Amino acid sequence: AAGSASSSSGERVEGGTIVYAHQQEPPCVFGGWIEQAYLSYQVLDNLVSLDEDGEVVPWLAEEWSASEDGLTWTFTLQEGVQFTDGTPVDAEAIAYNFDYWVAGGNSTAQVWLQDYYESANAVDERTVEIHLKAPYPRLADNLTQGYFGIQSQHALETRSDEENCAAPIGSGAFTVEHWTRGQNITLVRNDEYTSWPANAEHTGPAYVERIDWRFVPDGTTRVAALQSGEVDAVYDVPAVQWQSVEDGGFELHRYITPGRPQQLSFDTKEGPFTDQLVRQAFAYSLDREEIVGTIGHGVIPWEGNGGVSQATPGYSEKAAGWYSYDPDRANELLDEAGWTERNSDGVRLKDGEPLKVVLPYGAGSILNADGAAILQGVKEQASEVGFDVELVPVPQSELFAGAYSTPEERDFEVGYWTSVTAGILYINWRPSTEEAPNYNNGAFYDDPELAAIILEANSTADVEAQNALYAKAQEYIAERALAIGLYDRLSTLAVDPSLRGVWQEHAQGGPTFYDAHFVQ
Amino acid sequence: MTALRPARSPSRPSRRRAPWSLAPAAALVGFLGIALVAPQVLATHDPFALDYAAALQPPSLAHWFGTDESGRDLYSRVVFGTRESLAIGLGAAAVGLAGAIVLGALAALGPRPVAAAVDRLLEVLFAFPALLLALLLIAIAGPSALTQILAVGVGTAPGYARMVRGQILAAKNSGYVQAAVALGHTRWRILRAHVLPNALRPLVAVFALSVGQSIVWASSLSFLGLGVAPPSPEWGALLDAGRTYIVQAGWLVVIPGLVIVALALTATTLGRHLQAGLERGEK
Amino acid sequence: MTAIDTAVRFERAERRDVPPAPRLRVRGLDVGFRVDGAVRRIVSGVDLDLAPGECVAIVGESGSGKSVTARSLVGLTGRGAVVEAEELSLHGRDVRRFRSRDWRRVRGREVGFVLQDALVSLDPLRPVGAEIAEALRLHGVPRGERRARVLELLAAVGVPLPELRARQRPGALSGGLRQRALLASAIALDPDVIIADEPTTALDVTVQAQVLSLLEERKRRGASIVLISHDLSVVARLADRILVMRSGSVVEQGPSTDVLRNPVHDYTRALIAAVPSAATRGRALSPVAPPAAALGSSRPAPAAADAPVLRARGLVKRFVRPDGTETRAVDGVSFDLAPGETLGIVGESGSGKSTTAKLALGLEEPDAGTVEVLGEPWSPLPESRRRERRRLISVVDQDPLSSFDPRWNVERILVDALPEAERRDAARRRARVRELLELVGLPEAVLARFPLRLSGGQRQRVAIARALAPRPSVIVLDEAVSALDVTIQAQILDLLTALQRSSGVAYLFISHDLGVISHLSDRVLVMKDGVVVEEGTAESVFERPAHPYTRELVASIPDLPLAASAS
Amino acid sequence: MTRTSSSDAPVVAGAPAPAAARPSRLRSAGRLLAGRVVSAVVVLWGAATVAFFAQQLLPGDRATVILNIRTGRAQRRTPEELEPIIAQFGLDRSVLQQYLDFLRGLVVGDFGTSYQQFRPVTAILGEQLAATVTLSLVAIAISWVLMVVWVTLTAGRGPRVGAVGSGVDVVAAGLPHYWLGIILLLVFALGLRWFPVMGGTGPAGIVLPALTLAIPLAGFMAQATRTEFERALEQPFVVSARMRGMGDTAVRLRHVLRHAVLPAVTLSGWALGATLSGAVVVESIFSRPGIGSVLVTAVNSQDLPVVVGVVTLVAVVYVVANLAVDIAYTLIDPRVRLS
Ligand SMILES: Nc1ncnc2c1ncn2[C@@H]1O[C@H](COP(=O)(O)OP(=O)(O)OP(=O)(O)O)[C@@H](O)[C@H]1O
Ligand SMILES: Nc1ncnc2c1ncn2[C@@H]1O[C@H](COP(=O)(O)OP(=O)(O)OP(=O)(O)O)[C@@H](O)[C@H]1O
Ligand SMILES: [Mg+2]
Ligand SMILES: [Mg+2]
Repeated sequence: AAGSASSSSGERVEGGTIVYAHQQEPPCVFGGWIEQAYLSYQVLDNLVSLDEDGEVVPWLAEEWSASEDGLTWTFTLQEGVQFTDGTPVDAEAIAYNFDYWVAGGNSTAQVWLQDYYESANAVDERTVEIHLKAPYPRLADNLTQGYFGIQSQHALETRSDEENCAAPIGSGAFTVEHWTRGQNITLVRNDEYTSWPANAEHTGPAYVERIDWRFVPDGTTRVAALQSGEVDAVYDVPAVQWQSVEDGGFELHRYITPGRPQQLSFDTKEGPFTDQLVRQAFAYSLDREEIVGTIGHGVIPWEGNGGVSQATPGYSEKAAGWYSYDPDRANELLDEAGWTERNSDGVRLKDGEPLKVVLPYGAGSILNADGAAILQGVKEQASEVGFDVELVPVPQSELFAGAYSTPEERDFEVGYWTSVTAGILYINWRPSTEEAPNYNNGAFYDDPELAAIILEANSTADVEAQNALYAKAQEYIAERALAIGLYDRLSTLAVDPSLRGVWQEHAQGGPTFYDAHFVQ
Repeated sequence: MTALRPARSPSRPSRRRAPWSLAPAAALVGFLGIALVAPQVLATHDPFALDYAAALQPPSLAHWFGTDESGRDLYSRVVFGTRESLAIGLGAAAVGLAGAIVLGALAALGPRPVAAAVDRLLEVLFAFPALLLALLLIAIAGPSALTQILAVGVGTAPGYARMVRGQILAAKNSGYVQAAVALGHTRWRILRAHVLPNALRPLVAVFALSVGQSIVWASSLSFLGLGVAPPSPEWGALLDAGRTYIVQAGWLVVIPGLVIVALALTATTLGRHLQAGLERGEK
Repeated sequence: MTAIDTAVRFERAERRDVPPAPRLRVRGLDVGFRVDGAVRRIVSGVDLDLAPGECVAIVGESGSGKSVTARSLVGLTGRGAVVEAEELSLHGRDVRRFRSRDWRRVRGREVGFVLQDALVSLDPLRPVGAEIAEALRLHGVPRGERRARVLELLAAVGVPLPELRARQRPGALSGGLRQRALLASAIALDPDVIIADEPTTALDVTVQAQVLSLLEERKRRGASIVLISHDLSVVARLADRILVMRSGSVVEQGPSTDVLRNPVHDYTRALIAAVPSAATRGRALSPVAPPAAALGSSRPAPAAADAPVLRARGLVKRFVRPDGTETRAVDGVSFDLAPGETLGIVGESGSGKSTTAKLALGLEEPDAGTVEVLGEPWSPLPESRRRERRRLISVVDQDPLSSFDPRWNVERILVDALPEAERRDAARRRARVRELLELVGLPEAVLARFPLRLSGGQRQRVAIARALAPRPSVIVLDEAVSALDVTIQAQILDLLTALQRSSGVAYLFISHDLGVISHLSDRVLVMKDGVVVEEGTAESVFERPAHPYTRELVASIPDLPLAASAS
Repeated sequence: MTRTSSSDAPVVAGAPAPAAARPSRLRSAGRLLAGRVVSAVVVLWGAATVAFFAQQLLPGDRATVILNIRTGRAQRRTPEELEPIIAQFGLDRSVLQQYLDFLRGLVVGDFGTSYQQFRPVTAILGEQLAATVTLSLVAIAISWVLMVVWVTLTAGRGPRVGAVGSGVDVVAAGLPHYWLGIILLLVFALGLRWFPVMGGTGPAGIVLPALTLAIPLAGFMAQATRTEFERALEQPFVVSARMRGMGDTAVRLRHVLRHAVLPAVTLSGWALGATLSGAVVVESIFSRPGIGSVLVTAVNSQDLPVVVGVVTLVAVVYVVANLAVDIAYTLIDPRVRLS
């Protein structure tokens, strides 16, 4: 495959099948998992798209605007667009999709919208109005994520769950042809495609005939398959193989996912981390840059910010740099917090109780192997200053069953959350109340002050001012060491040189094959 | 005693020389014994100490088995992993055999309805792939060394239980039991003096075989990410962790795998020799 | 294929021209086996000539090297064998230089071999017809002719219904049929040398007679036969010359009548004397005196008029076979066994002898009929009530090895059989164990040994000692000497006689061997298909058999032209 | 002669009148078959029941699990969120009721609907079964070839060859699937590029996964076969075939092998189940679809209906395989009858 780069003349070849190896198979093509967002992005069109510079650009919606009070959004649709089942993409259908998401049709879309969304209604054929409970000036940005793909109302209403799960009907560049569970999904070109996003490189139907979207969980296998020419593109290149893939002449794409980075949130309700000093000590005890640098082989960027990743608008450098590696400081803080004794294993004690903290993590689901290795570094370094970190890999089944979800069971939460904006802070830090519990608040940190900052930011229309508020929230989190960043989640893509025009969409980093084509 | 030469006994006592195949096995057993009791004697490094500067180094004089992604010395980790790996293997074999003895004895000796029920149960359990039983158990109890022991033990018990049942039945129908009945011994005495000892004696060898098997099984679970928590150097976990680096650092997979295979082989070899010894009637 | 055919034909033509030299000529045959690196000599210095139409018999006790010698003649001595000979020729060709290809051409075509373990010498998974056809196939008989040849051969060896039998597997055939089918496969290509290793062991007398006449028939047709047997009466009927082997060497050889009538070597004499028969009753078979203890303090034998120690009335036992059919293994058997008496039960295989023994022992419950021991009910009792009286009736099995717990040494086996009181008292226990050993003539050294490490004779002695331990009134012996060598058998039979004399124990003695039965029994029961067809004193039954079956049995006993010297 | 032991064969002492006790062959065959079916049903019912109750023991609230699976997020849920799920799956009913419903479903071949895929379990399994069964059968076939060739070549050839032969058996049998798979992948797909890395279901793609399953199985079967082979080689009927002029290779192939493979035939029935276990690992290493990956995914996400379905399916496979083994056994060794 290495040689093919030089031998190719660059002439575009019509048609062909892209064999693409993805890492995880979702249960449905459309849904709240990121895997689903990636997939449905090929099949469904969104109202709007995010371009390279983070600007929202037209897609199904030609133009849009928010009302003065920010409570009503009006989207005007392109003309003459049809779903692949022949029904029109009209305002009615858009409004229906909003209601469908919020009712649970897409769990992630639901989480984003539920606290702001009021209703949607079709004004005329091409105009749809979205009514909000509170202003949300970054609404359009959020709608660029794959979770907000528009489906045929007719299909949703008349077809079974099973059918919509396996082959949702949208107006996208491809349609689902066949799903061989456990192996692959084939997507076939929509020859009638008219509704490409404004940031696409070409117009008209997609170049390639088919996409063979395979599921290959093992990273080594994916890379090997790429190198042996069995596949044309792979997702998620293991950091350790990055260099060799690059040396092999493959095109590498790296996308730092905006939103919440891979971070540790401390349990502020129960256990040693209720004490801010202890949290801070923990943060100081780590040389995260070294750990991530080694395990990530320079590919995975380390992240100091516990609120949002460096790719997120409104990212605060200050919050990121709050804690550097300073074991002396960590020791001082722990002494100050009363953890003065140490037992024979070097674990600090207070009133005879060891400084033991439980760190459960979704092994293989939320954290990949690199992430697990990084946590081992965390455990080892924290032990230097007297923490006894118990790593608990939790299988997905237990996570789904709600294991380690209460303050009593754990002292950390680890995980990420993709998002186009820093609005994610609201989801992660909104106080949990009796009537409106927020199980996404992994630190169990119910602080009206922090919530107020974030809420204000959410509703601030001016980008500068909004970002300043978001930054303030991040610093608030950093100062109190409520969460510390570890590393940024990446979407990586390696593409054979014979395949051109593959790009990572800018909302979540998924591969986009609309512009992809083979060259001679 | 007679003028004629007495008939030669069928099996001449063979010379008590350990066969060559036992030598490496014995050496490995010795090594593992030390690793079990005092790993620090054998280890060259702290098995948990990170040394990021020395990450992913191939085997060398300084690091006999190379280093892992965090610069930990693989050899020392293997040595320190012995305790957990062996404990899991031994524990699982013990659980499996204990369960097998209880079930097998019930199936062979229990009152008719009980025996029939246990018989069926064994067949049902046998129909389960062992790994599935293990997966279920881990799903119920969560992954840990203890669950792994139970899971592997429970997974292997039905197979052994069938064997135990067969052994007991064979002993029960043997000539010496009939002879004991003819001598007027009580059922209980016959059971205790003849049936159980003869039926269970081969299990010594089976136990050794089972330890090897169990370690392999348990490491399979670790490999599926359902084993002990990192950074434990349990061998299966080492393998699982090394999988990511297989292309760049093959030793991380090959060496722990070899260790597991070597141990399984040793256990098998020892088990076979025990078996053969028992069959020859040596004590 | 054709090339080989012509070559062979040429050889045969050539053979016809040479004078009738011995078909087989052996000089100084040494055979050893490599065991653990060292060579263990098994056969040394055997000479043998086999003239056309001659039958040479090799006799000798078990393990003397008979089979090894025979197998060396066809180059299949076995793994690890080292065969050396000054001369070893077949039809004048030196076979020492044969390569496996040459051997393959010779085996089956020039030499037919009937293996010792006849009952398992046919592949149990294949129809016997296929086995015979295989011999034909291997030596180039075209496919079309084979079937007819197979049926012809089966008919020739006297297998009735050859069409049916050819399709059946060995398991479906009786021992006699199997033996004949094996013979058919060995003579399929009409070899002029037949080597038959114990062709009649494990066969009922009637079948044995049939097989022997078959071999006689071949001999008459000019085949040379090497016959191996430990049974002198078989040898007497067929052999022209006899080789007596002992420990791998030939100790005596000569024309068969000479060897049998005037044995020169002590060993040959002992061998001949050891053959039990009606004529030997009351006489010791073995030159070795039975243990003194057994003969000592001779109690007067109780009169036969005493109340029977064992009484069976109308015993019936049915079995349902796996295929659902039913057999009456024992069908209305009644007998009395007086104190100090020996009741022999004889009959062909499957006639219900062992089942009768088990019913008597209370190891099986009869479907009808009763057993009484010492005048008290036995068979209808539940096991728990029988238990304390079990010491009255003991058993000695054909296969003592499997009746011993392999984990126990001799001492433990014997102690286990002692009555409770003796077992508890260490001193009495030791004394009694020693006494038992003395009774059966075993050295004390065997106490520490495990059954696997005992010889067959020793094992049987231990089994007898165990049977004696509870001082029983009756001992049931089911084929107790059938697996033993003649000489060992003789010792055991002498021992049994002596023990009965000294202790007055009664024997229920089961055997298919008429010689043994007539040697030992006071009275005889002849069984066929579960029914007692004839009963009476040994003399009356063997000398004046009334039932046709008994007559057939007695008629087929081969006689041994007994040596006058055997006194 | 051999003693007929009193409890090996099903002996009914004191059976009724002989006339009644002589049923026609057909009838006894029918009875055997009926017995087979009954015991198969018992096994199936038992396996499904065990799976059902094992899953009942799983931690966590079922409705939460279902919702979490569907949304792909692991978190606690409010009662309002859970209510529709509870209603949809009838989770408010008693366990017994659920069990009875479950059994009713089993009888009509309805395993319910996957929590995760919204599809009938039968459809999911139907799709995946072929891949796994193909893999298993190919693996068993390969292992037979490997085993037969290896044993025939090395068994009974003297101590040195024998030691090598049985040594290889033991090593092969002891190789863990996951490790062997990775090594094969590393050498033959990544290194030598002889086989595709992710073969999918094509013929080239099945070689390495099948080998991964086959090599340990071959070693395992070879151990049993070798013992029998060497025992059979010593059998008089083998010597007797030699005495007829048969060559060594012919003796091995025509006589000995047939006797020696009997234990391996028995093992093969068991192996079909065991390769399913292996398939879990192998399918993950070689990125193959199949029951194994369905199972892991289902257990991993507590997709109860799918798990129970897989278990029952495996039990069916086991029952069918054992029936096949019995038939094969009687074909090879007509002495044994179905019992
Ligand atoms: N393949 C072999 N390897 C080692 N020793 C052997 C082998 N075959 C036979 N022997 C030994 O050679 C001796 C003679 O055996 P052989 O079979 O010739 O005795 P036999 O006279 O035929 O006895 P039997 O009457 O019991 O058949 C025995 O001690 C036996 O153990
Ligand atoms: N437990 C049993 N189950 C079924 N059939 C049996 C059983 N025991 C004996 N038989 C059958 O009963 C018949 C008589 O058997 P038995 O063992 O008493 O014969 P035998 O005269 O001792 O024969 P052998 O001389 O071969 O020992 C045989 O047909 C046998 O197959
Ligand atoms: Mg012999
Ligand atoms: Mg008998």
